[in-house]
Parts: sequence; structure tokens; C-alpha cells
Amino acid sequence: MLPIGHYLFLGLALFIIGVIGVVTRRNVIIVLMSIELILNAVNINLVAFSRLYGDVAGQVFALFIIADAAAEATVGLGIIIAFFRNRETVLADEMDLLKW
Amino acid sequence: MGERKPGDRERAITSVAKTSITDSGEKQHTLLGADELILNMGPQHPSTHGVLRVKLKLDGERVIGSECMIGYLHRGVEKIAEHRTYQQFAPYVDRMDYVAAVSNGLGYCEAIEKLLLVEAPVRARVIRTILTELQRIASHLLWLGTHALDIGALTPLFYCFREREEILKIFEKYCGARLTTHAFRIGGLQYEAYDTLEKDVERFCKNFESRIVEYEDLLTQNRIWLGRTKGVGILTSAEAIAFGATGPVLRASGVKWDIRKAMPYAAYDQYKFEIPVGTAGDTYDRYLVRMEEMRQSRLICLQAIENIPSGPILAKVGKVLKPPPGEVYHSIEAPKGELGYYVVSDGTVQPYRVRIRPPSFVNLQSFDRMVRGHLVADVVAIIGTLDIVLGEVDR
Amino acid sequence: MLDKVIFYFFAGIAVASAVLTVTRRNAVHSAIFLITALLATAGIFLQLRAEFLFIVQIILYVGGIMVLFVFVIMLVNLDVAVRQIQFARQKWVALVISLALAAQVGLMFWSSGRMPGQGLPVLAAAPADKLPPNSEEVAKSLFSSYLLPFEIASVLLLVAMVGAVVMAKKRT
Amino acid sequence: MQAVTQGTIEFLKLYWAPLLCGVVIVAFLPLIVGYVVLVERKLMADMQARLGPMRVGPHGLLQPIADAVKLLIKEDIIPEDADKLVFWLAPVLSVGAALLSLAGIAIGPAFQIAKDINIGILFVVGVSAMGIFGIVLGGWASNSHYSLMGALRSAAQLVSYETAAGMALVSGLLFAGTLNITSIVEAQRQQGIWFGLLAPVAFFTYLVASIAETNRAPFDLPEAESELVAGYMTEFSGFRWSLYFLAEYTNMIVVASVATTLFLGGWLRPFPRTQWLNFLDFLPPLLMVAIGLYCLVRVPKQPARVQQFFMVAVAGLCFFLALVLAVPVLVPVVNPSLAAGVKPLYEGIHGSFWFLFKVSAYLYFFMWLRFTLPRYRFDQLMRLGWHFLIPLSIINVLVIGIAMIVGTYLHLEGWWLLLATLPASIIALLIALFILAAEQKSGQQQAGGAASDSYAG
Repeated sequence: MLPIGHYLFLGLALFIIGVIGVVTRRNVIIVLMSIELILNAVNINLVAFSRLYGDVAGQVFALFIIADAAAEATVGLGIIIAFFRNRETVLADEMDLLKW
Repeated sequence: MGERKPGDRERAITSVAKTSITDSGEKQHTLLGADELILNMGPQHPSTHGVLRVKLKLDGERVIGSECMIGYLHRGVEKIAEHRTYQQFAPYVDRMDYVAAVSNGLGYCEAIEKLLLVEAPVRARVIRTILTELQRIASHLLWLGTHALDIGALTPLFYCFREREEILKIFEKYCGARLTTHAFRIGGLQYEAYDTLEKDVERFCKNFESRIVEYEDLLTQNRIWLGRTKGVGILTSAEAIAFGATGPVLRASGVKWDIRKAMPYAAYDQYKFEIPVGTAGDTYDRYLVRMEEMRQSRLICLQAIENIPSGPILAKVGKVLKPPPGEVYHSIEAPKGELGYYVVSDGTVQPYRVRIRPPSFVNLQSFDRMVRGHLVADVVAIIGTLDIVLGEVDR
Repeated sequence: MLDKVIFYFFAGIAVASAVLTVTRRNAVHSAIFLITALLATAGIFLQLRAEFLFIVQIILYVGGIMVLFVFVIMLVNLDVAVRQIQFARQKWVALVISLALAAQVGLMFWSSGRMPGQGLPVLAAAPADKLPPNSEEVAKSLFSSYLLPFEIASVLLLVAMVGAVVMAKKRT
Repeated sequence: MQAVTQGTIEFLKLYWAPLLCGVVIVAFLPLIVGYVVLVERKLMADMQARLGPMRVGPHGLLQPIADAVKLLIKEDIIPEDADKLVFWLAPVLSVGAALLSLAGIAIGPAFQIAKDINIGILFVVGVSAMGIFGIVLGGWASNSHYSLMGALRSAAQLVSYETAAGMALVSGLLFAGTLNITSIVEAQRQQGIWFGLLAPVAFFTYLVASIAETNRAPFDLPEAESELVAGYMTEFSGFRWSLYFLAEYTNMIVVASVATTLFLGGWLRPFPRTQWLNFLDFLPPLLMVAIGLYCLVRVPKQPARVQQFFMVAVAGLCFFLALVLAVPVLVPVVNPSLAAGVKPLYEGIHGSFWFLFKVSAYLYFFMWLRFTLPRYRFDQLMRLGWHFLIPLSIINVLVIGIAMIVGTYLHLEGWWLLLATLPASIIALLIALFILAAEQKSGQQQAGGAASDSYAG
């Protein structure tokens, strides 16, 4: 079997790519997708540790994270649709009004 | 809706697809927001009944406007008439409403007879009535099949064609042609009825009674059919009259108007039949009206074959037709509505002007009124329920 | 050995498609690569013998959330967005954050190697047939020890649902 | 590099048999699908008073091959402004997901590629649900309004009906207590009754939802030819189009297999534990003999010599199959000492027969509906899904759960369990109908106003 480090590195790589996506992209939809990547990176770590210690708690929390991702995606996309309907853009740096 | 800022900010071109069929000056469109999507339905589309082209303005899937574009099948029938003799033009009218050629021919022949001040013999008129009513059934069968197919029911089409085939066989036996029959001649009939005509018609009518029950079993009480047709494409009686709608479209809106009763022609005054009318004026009512019309046509045929008078089949008209100068308007109740011929004669062998009032063309005018606020799926249902034939709309 | 090959296969796909996800201009392409990344992650889960999570990842993430994403991208697809500048001027922020993260993890590895007898642990190579049935295990844990978080998660989903409906409703 | 080769060899050593099965399935499935299509066309022709394909081969039996050849040599058209990569990818994705999900299905106790996977039925459902990306992306990539509308309809429809289908599966799984496909069927053997009978409402819900998920009439809106020309596959032609077609029919087989496994007893014969119905085992060979005899009767009526020969050949095939089916049931009658020896043979052969028989019956029902019913409209489809099927399936899960608790308390087993579950199903149905009626009432009051945002699903 593989040492835990492999999984941690994979998680780290995905996490960093996700962070870069969140910070640099202008398109909000892609920002949301990058957040999904970050959550996935966390999931990999959780599952790897769950396997390491033979305890399913890690997998259970990965499940919670997936539920959380679903909630986040729903609300995020709802906001994007509402925003797009008013401003016809999905660029993050154009979201500069608190109210319209 | 907030204002969009002009200026350096890139204006979002919000199109759902990268190319959309838009006229110049119109906005690009999206499914979201206030702008609409333009969908070009036809002329190559499975359910626009030929080459009708409809430009739909959609909000999501909801129709907020429509425009019918016709003319893809224009052959200049009316102009052709001015360069043909009266007899020569008769076959052309078969090509207008090509699913009800016999009715077209009847209208034209009677219009010219009116112009010539002759009347067809009684026998000819009875046989004309029989054939025209059979044609009405055939036309309605074609409508029913395609209409059901538009709404997604595959099977009624083939059942309808089975019965239509029998009618076409009768036509074929009578005049040799099935579709563009050119069955009548100015002044009466060209052909004497063949020996077993009465028997054939009777057998067909006997069969047809149970067959029509089959269609109704498939559709009339079907929940999906009800859902797809009830409340779809409502036309009130006032609107129907205002749009000049005739035929089943008018009658389904509750107006009891049928030229066969109002201004009897051929031999209709001799027979008893009912004029079915609807109440709601929606697609379902039009369906019911047409179904009932088929039953009534069957009854007319049965009454007519009981007593076909003997006698000549052709009135005395010369070989060369030269109607006196004048004009005439004659209309009949074609399967799709009032089919009118306005013929002006200048005393030569060719008509000076022929203007045809096709029922499909006039009924199509109410299309926009009917589709507004409905979904795309209803558009095809409404095209179907109008029972248009593009050969007649475009002429 | 087999484990290693499978791991590198899926990890390679995951990282490559993650990079493509954040760099593509077209949001639909991004979504496709994200789907690939998620599927590769699901493969990693399977390699870790987390079967239930594997299928939840596919059904929920790929079949649910990503469909939603693609759906919304299609609704708001912007041709012009493809031609615009894709990246904000924050690449220094990104660099700093990612370097910090990398440094943190690197420090962890370094220190764990330094401590005596504390090298990186290796995952136990239990044969697959000896493992308890995964979905039953997860279910037991979920409905006994973690019942309260489970309920909270369901409330969270409900809230998200209501929120999304309110947000996306047309204001008339 | 060496690691890779070594790993591959290790992998092949372990899994060569399932891999072979997989290759066979991938190779034969197009043929099977072709013949399913032929059967559908023949059935449709029969119901519509016509003959259907008759030209290629006797009774059109070679039509699928002719069609396949035609589709393969057709020009491959990619629209000018299409997204080439996605356009290329989408049909492959569709067909890939459909084929992959077949891996989890057990045709008999022995015939299963991915054996003993813990998540069994979830795997099949989850992977086949991924096929939606093929549809959505294909519709988007073709860059046409019809395609896009088809894709959007498809996405909304699948997401809506998957919920109902999933809940229906949960109701069935409550009885099985496992996700493993083999164990599910075994559970039905132990109960002696199909779960479809125990949870009729769940079966009904799954039936309707599975029709909607496979885009079949009366829910074939994403490809409604009279409205959207061909929906998401309007711009596809030739081979790509046939891949979509393959995916659609494979998905039909998949949902039919899932329903058969969970609700119709999988490879078990009807009433597997009822001793006095054991004569049902003789049914399959007798059926085959009957078909063979019918073919022989029809031989003199064939117009051409080739066709006569062909009919005889078909009859011979039927007799051969009858023999194969008869051996496992006749041997124990003749020589009881061999009964234990032929047991696996019986399970395998008769198991596959019953499984395929049930799948075919399910598919027949699909086709029958298609020939009979008109198509729903999009808002009606959504209303049916969200206002009726989803509440129904959720309530059904609840009441079935309660019924199972009641059953455990009263020690009800097998057919007696019906005493608890049938009233529960009726209650679920009544509540759902009540909800639907209430919705309709309130819907009429609002009348149009905020007329359902049809994509909001």
C-alpha cells in the first residue's frame, strides 16, 4: 500500500489549484467550481486518514462535505442567476453593488 | 430591472446559442432576463404541415409572439387562371387543397356554372354530394392522424390512413385518380358512376361507424390528450368572427354557421344532418367538432346512396365556354371552411380574374392570437388544430 | 503495485484536469474538466476502499451538482465572456497563498521525518474481502455517532433549497 | 515503467474473466440493441395495422445490420460553429455511461461482471445517470436552438425524475436490506414474493420515472420530433447519432434490469418458494417448443425458398433452446440422484431465461406505451414529477418503513407481509392524490399568473 504522503500531496495539489482558481478567475461560475475542487481536496485527505486509522468517521465527514458542497452550489448558482438576470454578466469584479 | 451601464464595460452579448436567426436591429437573446429568444420553426420542420415557417418569440419555452411566414409553396394559381380557358383551369384547383381536391373542384365547377347560368342535373348533384362528403371524411382523417402525431400519438395516423385508403380507392374506381381527382366537370360530371359505387360507399360507411369509435377510444378520454388540447389555443366566438375564421374553427367557438345549411348547394338541401358546435373554442372542441362532422358526413353519404336519381350527368354546355361578361362569387363548405371563388368574366374563353378565398389562409390569421402565452409544444398542437394545407395557403 | 498504478493514474488525471478547470476560457469546458477531476477523485476513493463515498461522489457530485452547474452555464452562457480577460490581477495573492500552503505542508513532512520513529505511516494493506461492507459501516456510523450532524446537514440543505428558490425566482 | 507493466499484469491476472465479459457485452450490445429496435418496429407495425420492415432479409430480420451499415458509412457532419471537442465527446460520454452501468447488472447468479460490489444497485443507477452529460453537452455543443432546448428539457427532466426513481428504489431496498444485487435477489427468494408486489406503489413510481429518465414516450420531450425536430440530437448524424441511439436503448435495458432485479425477482421464476407451482419450471422449454412449432406451421406460407429455409432454421434454433432449457428440469425427474449436480445449471440457464424474459416484458411495456399515448407537455411533465411522483415516492418510503416495523412486530413474512404493506401503499397513494388535488386547486386560483417557470425544476 501507499504511504499517506501520496494522498496528502494529491490533496495539497488540488487544494492549491482550487485556491488559485478562486483568487484569480473573474468568472464567478468558475470560481464556484474551484471551490468544489478545494472541497474535493479535503475529501481526499479525510478518506485517506479514515483508511489509515480504519475508522469510518472520516468518510462520514466527507459525506457531510459533499452535502455542504451541494448546498453551496445551489445557493451560489441561485445568486449567479439572480445577478445575471439583473446585470447580464457573471464577472466577479463587476459585482460591486450591495443592492440594485 | 437595473440599468446597464454604457461605456468601457464590455456589453454582455447574451445569446443562448452563438448564432441565432435574428433580423438586423433585433437584440441578441437569452433564456433568462427580459430579452427573448427567437426560434425559427420551419419551413423545414416535421410538424409545420408542409412549408409553413413560423418565427416564434420565446421567453424560455413560452411564446410571447409569433409571425407566420408563408409563400414557400406559391405557384401563382390565380394568375395561371387568367391564361387558361375555363375547363383548362379546373385541374389546377385540385392542387390547392390537395387533401380535399374533390371539394375544390366542386366549388370551382359550381362557380363557373353560376357564371354560365346553367345548373347541373340532379343526378350529377347527388353524386357530387356523395363524393364531396367522402372527401370531407378523408380530409378530416388526414387532419386527425397528423394532429395526433403532432401531439405525440403515433398510432391514430395509421388507423386514419387505413380508412382514408378506402375512400381513395372509391375515388380511383370512379375517376382513375386518387389525390388530384379532377372528378367533376363544369356542368355536371365527366364520368357516369361505376356500378358498385353505392355498394362501396355503403360498405365504407358501415365500417366507418366502428372505426371512428376506435379513434375516440385512443384519444377522446385520454388524460394526456385532454391535458394537451383542453384550454389550448382558445378562440372566442367574437374573435373567430373577427378573424374571419370559418369551418370547424368557427363552429368550435360556438358559431353555428355552415354554408351547406345557410346557402345550400349541390344536393345538401335534400338531406338531414346536424351542425356540431363547440363551446370553449379550444383545441379539444375543434377535435370534437371534426369528429362529429365525420359522423354527419357519413350519415349524409348513407342518405344519398339510398336514392340516386337517374338521368343525365352533364348539363348542356358547349365545348367552348364563353360566359357572359360579369362576375360571380360562389362559396362552398370545404372540409377546412368556406372555400370561395370570385370569378370575373369578360366574355372571352378565359376568365378575366379568378380570386380564391382559401379557408386555410384565413384560418391561419388567428394563429398568433391562439399561440400567445402557450408553450412551444402547444404551437404544433395549434398548427395541427387549424388544419392548414400550405398548398391552399400559398396557392 | 496495482494500488500504486491505480493511484498514479487517477491522481494524474485529477491534477491535470484540475489545472485545466481553472485555466479554460470556456466555462463549459471548465465544467467538463471539473467532472473529470471529480471522477478521478472518485477513483481515488475506490482505491481507498471507500465504495460508498465513491458512488455518492458520482451520484451527488457528478450527477447532481455538476448537472446544476452545466445547466446554469447554459442558461447564462456568455459568448463575450470567453473573449474577455479571464484572470483578475491577483496572481501575487494566489502565489503567496499557495506558497504558504505548500510551505506549511512541507514543514509538516519535514518535521514528521525528523521525529524518531514517526515517519509517514503507510496505509494498512488489508485484503479487500476482509474489510467490512463499506456502506453498512458508513450508515451505522452516520446514524449513531453522527446523527446530530446528519440532521444539521439536512437542515442546511433545506435552507439552501429555500434560499436558492427565493434567489432564482423572477421578480415580477 | 516496470511498475506499470507489473501492475497491469497483476490487474489482468486478477480480473481477466470480468474483462472478457465486458468486451463481449460491448461487442454484442449494438447487435442486441439493433434487434430490440427491430422488435419495436415490428410491434409498432403490428399495432398500427401494417407490416413494418420486410425487405432486408426474411421478415426484415437483417434490417438492423443494414441500418448499422448505413449509419456507419454516412457522412460525419459537424456543424460549422459547433464546439468540436464537446461535440465529439458528448455521444461517447452518453454511450460510455450506459455501457459502464451494465457492468453491475446480474443476468443470472453467475453472470455478472462486477461481482459482489458492495454498492451494487447504486453503482448501476449512479453511473447510468452520468449519461445525462452526453445529452446536455451534446445539445449545447451543436449550437442550435432546438438542440439547446432539448438539452435543457432533458437536464430538468432527468434531475426531477431521478429523485422519484431514487426514492422508489429506496422503498424496494428497505425490504432487501442491502445494496448488493445478488443479495437483493436472494432476499426475494427468501421472502418468496417479489418486492414489486410488496411495494406496488414504489414499482409504479419507478416504472414511470424510468420511462422519463430514458426519454421514452410519453415523456420523450427532449427529442420530441414534432416540436424540437430531434431535440438534443438534431445536429448529429451518422455514427454519432447512432451512438446516442445505442445509449438510449442501452439505458432502457439498464432501467429494465434494475426494475427486474429489485421489483420483479431478478432471475427467480415467479413464486420461487411455492412448491406446488414448480411446474412453472417446465414453462420455458414448452414456450420454446411452441414458438418452434409455430415457425414450422408458417413454413409453407413463405413465398421464397430462402425464407422457408430460414423459418426452418429458426424453428430448429427454438427446439435447441428448448432442449437446453429442458435438461436441467428433466434430469432430476429422470434420475433424482443427479439433482444436486444440475442445480447450478438450472440456476444459470433458467435464471438467465427468466431475467431476460422479465426485461423483455418491461421493454414491451415501454414500447406499448409509446405506441398508445400522446406526449406530455413540458409543464405537465414537471407537474407530474414534482407534484405527484416525488411526494408519492417520499410518502411511500415513510409508510413502507412503518409497515415493515409493523410486520416485524407481528412476525409477518413472505406473502403475509402484504397485510402490512398493501394498506400502507394505498395510504401513500391516497395522500399523494390528495396533495395533487390540493395543488391543482391552488394552481387554478393563481391561474397562469406566475405560470410555472418551466425550467425552474
